[in-house]
Amino acid sequence: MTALWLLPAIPVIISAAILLLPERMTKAVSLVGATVQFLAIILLTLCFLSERSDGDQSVFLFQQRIEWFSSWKIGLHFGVDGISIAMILLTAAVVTAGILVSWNLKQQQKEFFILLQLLAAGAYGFFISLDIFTMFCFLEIAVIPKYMLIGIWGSGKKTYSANKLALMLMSGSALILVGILFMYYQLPVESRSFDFITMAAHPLPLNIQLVIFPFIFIGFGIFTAIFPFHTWVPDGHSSAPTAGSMFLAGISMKLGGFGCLRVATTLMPEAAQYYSIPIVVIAAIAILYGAFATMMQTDLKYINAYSSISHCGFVLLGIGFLNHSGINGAVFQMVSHGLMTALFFAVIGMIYERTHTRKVSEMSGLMKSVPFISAIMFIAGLCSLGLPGLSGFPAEMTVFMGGWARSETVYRVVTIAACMSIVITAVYILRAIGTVMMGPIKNNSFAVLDKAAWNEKWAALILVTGILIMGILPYLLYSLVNPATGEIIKKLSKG
Amino acid sequence: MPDFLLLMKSELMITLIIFILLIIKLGKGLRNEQILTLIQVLLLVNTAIAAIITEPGKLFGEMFQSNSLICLQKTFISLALYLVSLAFSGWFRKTEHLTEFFVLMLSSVLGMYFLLSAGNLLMLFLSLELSTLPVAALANFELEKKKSAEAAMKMILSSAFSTGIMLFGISLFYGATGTLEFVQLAGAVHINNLQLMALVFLISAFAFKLSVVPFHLWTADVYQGSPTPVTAFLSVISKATMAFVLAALLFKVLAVFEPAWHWLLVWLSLATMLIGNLFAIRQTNIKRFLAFSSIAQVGFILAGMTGTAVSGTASVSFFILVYIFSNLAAFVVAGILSDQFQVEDLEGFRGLRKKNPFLAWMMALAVFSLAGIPPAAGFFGKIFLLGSGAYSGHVWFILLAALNMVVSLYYYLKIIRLMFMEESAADPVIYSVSRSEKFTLVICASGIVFTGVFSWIYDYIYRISS
Amino acid sequence: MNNPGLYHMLFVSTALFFIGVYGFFTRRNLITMLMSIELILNSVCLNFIAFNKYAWPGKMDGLFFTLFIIAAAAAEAALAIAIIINLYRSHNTIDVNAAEEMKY
Amino acid sequence: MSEQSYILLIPLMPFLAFLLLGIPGKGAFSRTAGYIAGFAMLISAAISIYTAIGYFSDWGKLNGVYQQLNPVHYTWLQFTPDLSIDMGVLLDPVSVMMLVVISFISLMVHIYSISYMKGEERYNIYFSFLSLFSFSMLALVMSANIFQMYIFWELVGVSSFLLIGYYYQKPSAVAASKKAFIVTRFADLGLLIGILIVGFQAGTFDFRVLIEHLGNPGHEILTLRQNDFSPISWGMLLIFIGGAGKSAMLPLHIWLPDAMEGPTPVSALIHAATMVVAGVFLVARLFPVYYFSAWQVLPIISWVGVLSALFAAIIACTQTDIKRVLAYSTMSQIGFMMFALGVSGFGTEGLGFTASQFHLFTHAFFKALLFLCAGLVIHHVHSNEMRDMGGLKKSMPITHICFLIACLAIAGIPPFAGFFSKEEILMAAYERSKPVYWIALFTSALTAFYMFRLYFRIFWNANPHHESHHKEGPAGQLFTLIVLAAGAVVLGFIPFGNYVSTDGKPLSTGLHLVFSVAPVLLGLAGILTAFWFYKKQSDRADRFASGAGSLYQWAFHKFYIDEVWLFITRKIIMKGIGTSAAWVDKNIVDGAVNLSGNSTVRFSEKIKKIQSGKVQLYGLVYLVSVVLVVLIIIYFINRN
Repeated sequence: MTALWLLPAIPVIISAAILLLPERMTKAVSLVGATVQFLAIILLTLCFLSERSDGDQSVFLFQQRIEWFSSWKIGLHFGVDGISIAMILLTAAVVTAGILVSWNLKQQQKEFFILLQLLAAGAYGFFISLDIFTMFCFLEIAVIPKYMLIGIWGSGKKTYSANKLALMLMSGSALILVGILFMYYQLPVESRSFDFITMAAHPLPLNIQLVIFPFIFIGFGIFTAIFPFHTWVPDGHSSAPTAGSMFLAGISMKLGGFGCLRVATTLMPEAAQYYSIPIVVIAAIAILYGAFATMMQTDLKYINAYSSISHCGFVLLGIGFLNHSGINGAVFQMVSHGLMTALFFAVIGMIYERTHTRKVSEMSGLMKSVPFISAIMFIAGLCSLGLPGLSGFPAEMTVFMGGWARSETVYRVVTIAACMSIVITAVYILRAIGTVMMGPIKNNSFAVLDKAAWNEKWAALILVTGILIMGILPYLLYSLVNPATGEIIKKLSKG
Repeated sequence: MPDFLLLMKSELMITLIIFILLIIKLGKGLRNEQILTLIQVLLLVNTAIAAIITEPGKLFGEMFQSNSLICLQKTFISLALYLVSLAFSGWFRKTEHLTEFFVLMLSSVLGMYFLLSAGNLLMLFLSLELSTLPVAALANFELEKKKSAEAAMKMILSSAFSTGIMLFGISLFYGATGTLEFVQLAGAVHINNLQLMALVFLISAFAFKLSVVPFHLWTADVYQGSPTPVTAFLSVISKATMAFVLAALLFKVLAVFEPAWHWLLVWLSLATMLIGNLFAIRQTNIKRFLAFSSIAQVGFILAGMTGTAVSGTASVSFFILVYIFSNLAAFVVAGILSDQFQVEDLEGFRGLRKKNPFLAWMMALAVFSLAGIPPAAGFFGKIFLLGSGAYSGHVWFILLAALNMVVSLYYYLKIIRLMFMEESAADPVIYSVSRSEKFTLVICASGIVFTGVFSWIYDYIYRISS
Repeated sequence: MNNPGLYHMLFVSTALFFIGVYGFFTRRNLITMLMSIELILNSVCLNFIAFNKYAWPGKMDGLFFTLFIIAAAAAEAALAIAIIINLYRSHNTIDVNAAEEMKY
Repeated sequence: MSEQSYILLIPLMPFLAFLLLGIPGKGAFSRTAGYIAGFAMLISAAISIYTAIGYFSDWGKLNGVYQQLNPVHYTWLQFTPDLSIDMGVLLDPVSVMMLVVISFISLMVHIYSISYMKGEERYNIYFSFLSLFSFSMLALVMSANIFQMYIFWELVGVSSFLLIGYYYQKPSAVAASKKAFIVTRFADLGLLIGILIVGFQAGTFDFRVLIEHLGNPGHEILTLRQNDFSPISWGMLLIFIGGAGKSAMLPLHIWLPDAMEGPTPVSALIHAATMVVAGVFLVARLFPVYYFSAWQVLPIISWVGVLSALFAAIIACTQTDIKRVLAYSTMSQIGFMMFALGVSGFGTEGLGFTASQFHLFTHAFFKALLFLCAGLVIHHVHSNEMRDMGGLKKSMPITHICFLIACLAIAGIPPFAGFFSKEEILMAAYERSKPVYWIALFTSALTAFYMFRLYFRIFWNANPHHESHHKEGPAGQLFTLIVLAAGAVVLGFIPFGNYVSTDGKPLSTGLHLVFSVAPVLLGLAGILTAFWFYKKQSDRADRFASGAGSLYQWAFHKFYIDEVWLFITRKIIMKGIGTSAAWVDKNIVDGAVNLSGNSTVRFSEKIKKIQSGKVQLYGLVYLVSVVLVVLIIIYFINRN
């Protein structure tokens, strides 16, 4: 089972197929492709679990290294641990849902779906790469499709948002680039390589770590909307097309968190310890600040975008705690937020298609005209405010646990501050949902809207299933992620 | 077969082509199309010849030298030349002095070949002149255009001036060491005030040709004024040559002065990126735009040269290859626009996606490669340049360079935005693309895509440059 | 101090160089500018000859170099003149300030 | 898994009903939904009664002490090696008693609703929500792990939200549901943090271990009782705040009166009998911990409880919406239970504990009864307002009788159920804290007064409308009334202390007739006053009210606490923090980003003059820079 390279390859093949086949087959091809991918990944997960249960204790399974730029010791080195498995599962779900949601897209289908596939390819490659250069390459591959998606198929001040997004993300990757180049040159000459394993084998001296860590952490942090570099999020999410927002919030914000975890924290544990307090403080600020800012938003997409800032704060918070349940919580939160926010954006898209507005104040009583969609939106909302039984709850609780497990006062204070956000979240979610779905129908044109179509139902179903599984049986994800976290913790405690 | 035939194969081939063209000119029987086809075939052959049999050797004492790296670089240039001859066929067909044009261009290329193989300061000077002067004539090729004349004037005067400065430097070196041969020179020079001065004088000429800030001022005007093929020639081929030669000079001949020119390069490269970007941001004329963007690119080339000899040479050569494809593609699209609608303005790109998707996507690919976005090869080129530069361990330097990549992205995205995200007010006219242009674009595109992904290309360059 | 030495030569050539540079910067007439460039080249020639005679009497490189410079200068001048004439056709003047249409 | 695992069926049945009725969406089972849910409830009620019998008589006892059994248990989510959320079942007298109460009342409410909600468009949705609530409430009381309890605590909250907002097109209902959810959520924040603190102090979330560690003096975690607030005390205080939120104690009670926007059966079930007593249950569940490790919190609990009781009673005297009156009376009664816990001792002095649980038990019945009767009345006159009512005792005799019984019960008139429980509470208060006792006594008098005010104004004096020909409500509803009324009559005679006590050992709760004279007399006095005021149309009440003056006004406006909260949320949090955060984000953070871009562009505009277009200047720049470079290089090279 060393065919990991297929993961990024399949989307490329799909897009090639889309390119060659006539336009009317585009959707079918991409949907079939995505489904195949999804199934393949589920299969992969099963293989992974069976390998583990057979007692294979190596950190990364199914490793495979293809020499790429031998003069730089760059290789296409793939391998998965529990965290990457979780991430690619999330990606597969979101991709499939996204394709389903954008089913009745009219203009420039070919390009749209090819870009979606490229984005997916970037994400898959990023999550499974064990070579930092390759990782970085995939990370950047995923950026420009977002720009195009927003700019071409977006709405509102799309070009401004697209530009902002591309430039801020690219600044992030510029920082990352500087970081990894200097990490490379810190290795002893004979073993200079971008390979993750090699780098992990030669830990950097502390003073070097202290210099490089901020570059890489902030760089990846920008991708996951670290405060104050989050302003690409609201504009980008809100002017993107539905599938675009789903990918953006569901997948690409996770790239950042994953990178912070895999590259920054794992390769520079001492520096992580050193910077832990600033990280958690910034994260807590992002959580509260994002939540408060959300309360004032009037556009559904803006509401969700700002709440994403708040929720991704939990990811950084968990990472900053640097202990077992903190990092578990971060991963949980990544998965949970990915599913939840993708679902939310999907629903917003469905509503927008029918009402042609996203202003909360202009909608009311939609529960009567579109019960299914409203129910789904309800689930998404409840998940986002961390209701038990849905995915948000275990994630946030695990993060809090991690925070409380650190006995220093700072961490306790930060944790309490983060806890406060659950109330604020409840406030804005209920305001949004209450206004949009409940109450009398003010605008008569919303009295009769056409019901959810099959593709929308399926898209919602996929994501809701994910949310429920994670919410009701969190120990599945736990058993998947925990060993990988253990490895990271080992490094941290060694450092 | 005497080895001078082998070592000088490219030069001889070019000379041969020049003579063929002259003869054709005498018997004026052929139409432009036929001549053009002939030239294209010949240039293709030339490229092939440049690629094969690449063993090292020297001629005329130390005057002329060749090795596999130099042959490779000549191959790049020949390839670029061939692509140019293909790309602008529309323009070539219209011009009435086709043969003269190519005679001039080829003689300039001849000069470049000798420049690459030069083993002696005298040789260096002569070939530099030979490569420069015809281009000035080319810049003036559209006689009826005022701008063309102005461009030519600016070019000839400033390049003559720079030649003067360089010669002064050479004379100082001669005075200090008494030799002109690279090999002996490399041994004889050592750091003192006089020779530092000579060094700067000498380098400044190449900085000028390479349009390094602050010696870049002629670039934009000349690019804008000259006919598009000439601009492409200048910005792709001549720039490539100069980069190669500068790298060779610094790493082989003037290695002694490394402590001096290392910092010089660092600062010059920063200045070049910054100024190039800042000026490119607000350009509206596509040629000026490309001029400044290529200046910014040169900044990255210099950054690559601050590394070790091997990685520096390798990354520079690789980047040049990528740069040839990307920049040429951009120029081809620009040429098609200016050719068919006389729009030299960025506005010409507005709504290009609707008018002609093929062109739009080709341009997008080129732009992404120039901006250094994977999987386009430009990404790898830039990263390797910075990687080579990072060797010397100035974090701030690489950081600023990387941030400059972001700034450059800003104006490259401007083109993308115009092409894809904005509707043209005028009713969409369909741009027609001739077969040879399509062919060129496809070659460039595949070059852009595959040069990076196929790692053996870089690895090969790396191997032969060590 | 009766017969001139290397330094006199270098002094003259340097002076010549800067005169040329000055001319290049101040003259408005393209032809004159061209001539000043010739001055620069000549100063370089003078340098070479001087170095050759005083510093490295054994070798002939300097002299050859000088010859080549003269030849190249001639070619350059010819080309420049041609361009200037063409400029005159289009602009009806050979004042350098007339030809600064392209800027910024 | 032990032989008691059939207990899982108790919450499972309503859950299945919820799925079955909920998933098909609006309109399915439009006729049968009520019967399906009711049947599920019937089963779980039967099982829980069976369990109770079994527990109290057979396997629950181990040499005379009721055990805390943990038949089902597995790990749901691991945090740290010793901290985890477990899913399990914990059986002890309190939870068994709660099981019976909840499942039984819920069954009654289901039966009542079958006819009451007939013809609703979202009939099946109503029942699915009801089942969801029953499921989460049952699971809550069975929880073996404090975090598990928190989970179902939240679920209860959301199902209450759903049910309050059942008439989702009524703006007031929507507002009420949101208010209820957010206020309780705010309290839950305290609960969560408290759980974190206590859990980490005790090193576990499991109730049994928790009580084992913090709930007996012998354990090493307990340092000797220090007089200052230990972390545990803080944690337990926060947990109590969580409970106070759900149980509508001061000042977190504001959601309860509004919650009456929901359908009346829902009010009966959730906001009278079961959910609102969750707070009492929580405190009772953790009582040993409070008593031994956080004894500083107990006075706070008792004072909050008794003040809420008094406060609510005063307001209840002035309200005119009958459901609101009932809501405030609920709050007042829960206050009784709370302070009973607060004043309770442990072991043989654990009278307060027993009393409060006893009162919880009885109160569930007669309060549900009151609400259900009110439901019938409201259907009858199509209004919640007292002024639209009156003289109904002829047109609906059975309702009248049941309502009277309930009123007598709640007023603490022997031999009705309320008498016994309230008696014990007062006794416990009397033994341990006199001021509390006096306030409580006064409050019970008030209770009698306002309940009978309600009674007389509904059923006596003249009917404002022409005599309506309505007959009694449908049989099903009357049946439930009668059953509950029977409960309200007889349940008081249960020797409760034998079953429920702090330490599982039987507790003798003798009845001191001497002691019970005062409360009963006061109760009768209250009734008579009400009779004098309200038996027939008169302005006595109004004259008295105007006499009371501003106190009456304050009470009528619920002491303006709603307004205070409104000010805090709207003005301070929303306008203050929220707006400023949004502003900062828009103008400062985002502004900085845009500024960086614009300034670059503007700078590039500034420097364009460099490219002057004059070839001579180009040359000049060239030469100058060459010279400069030379000088700089020479300088640096020679320096080192």
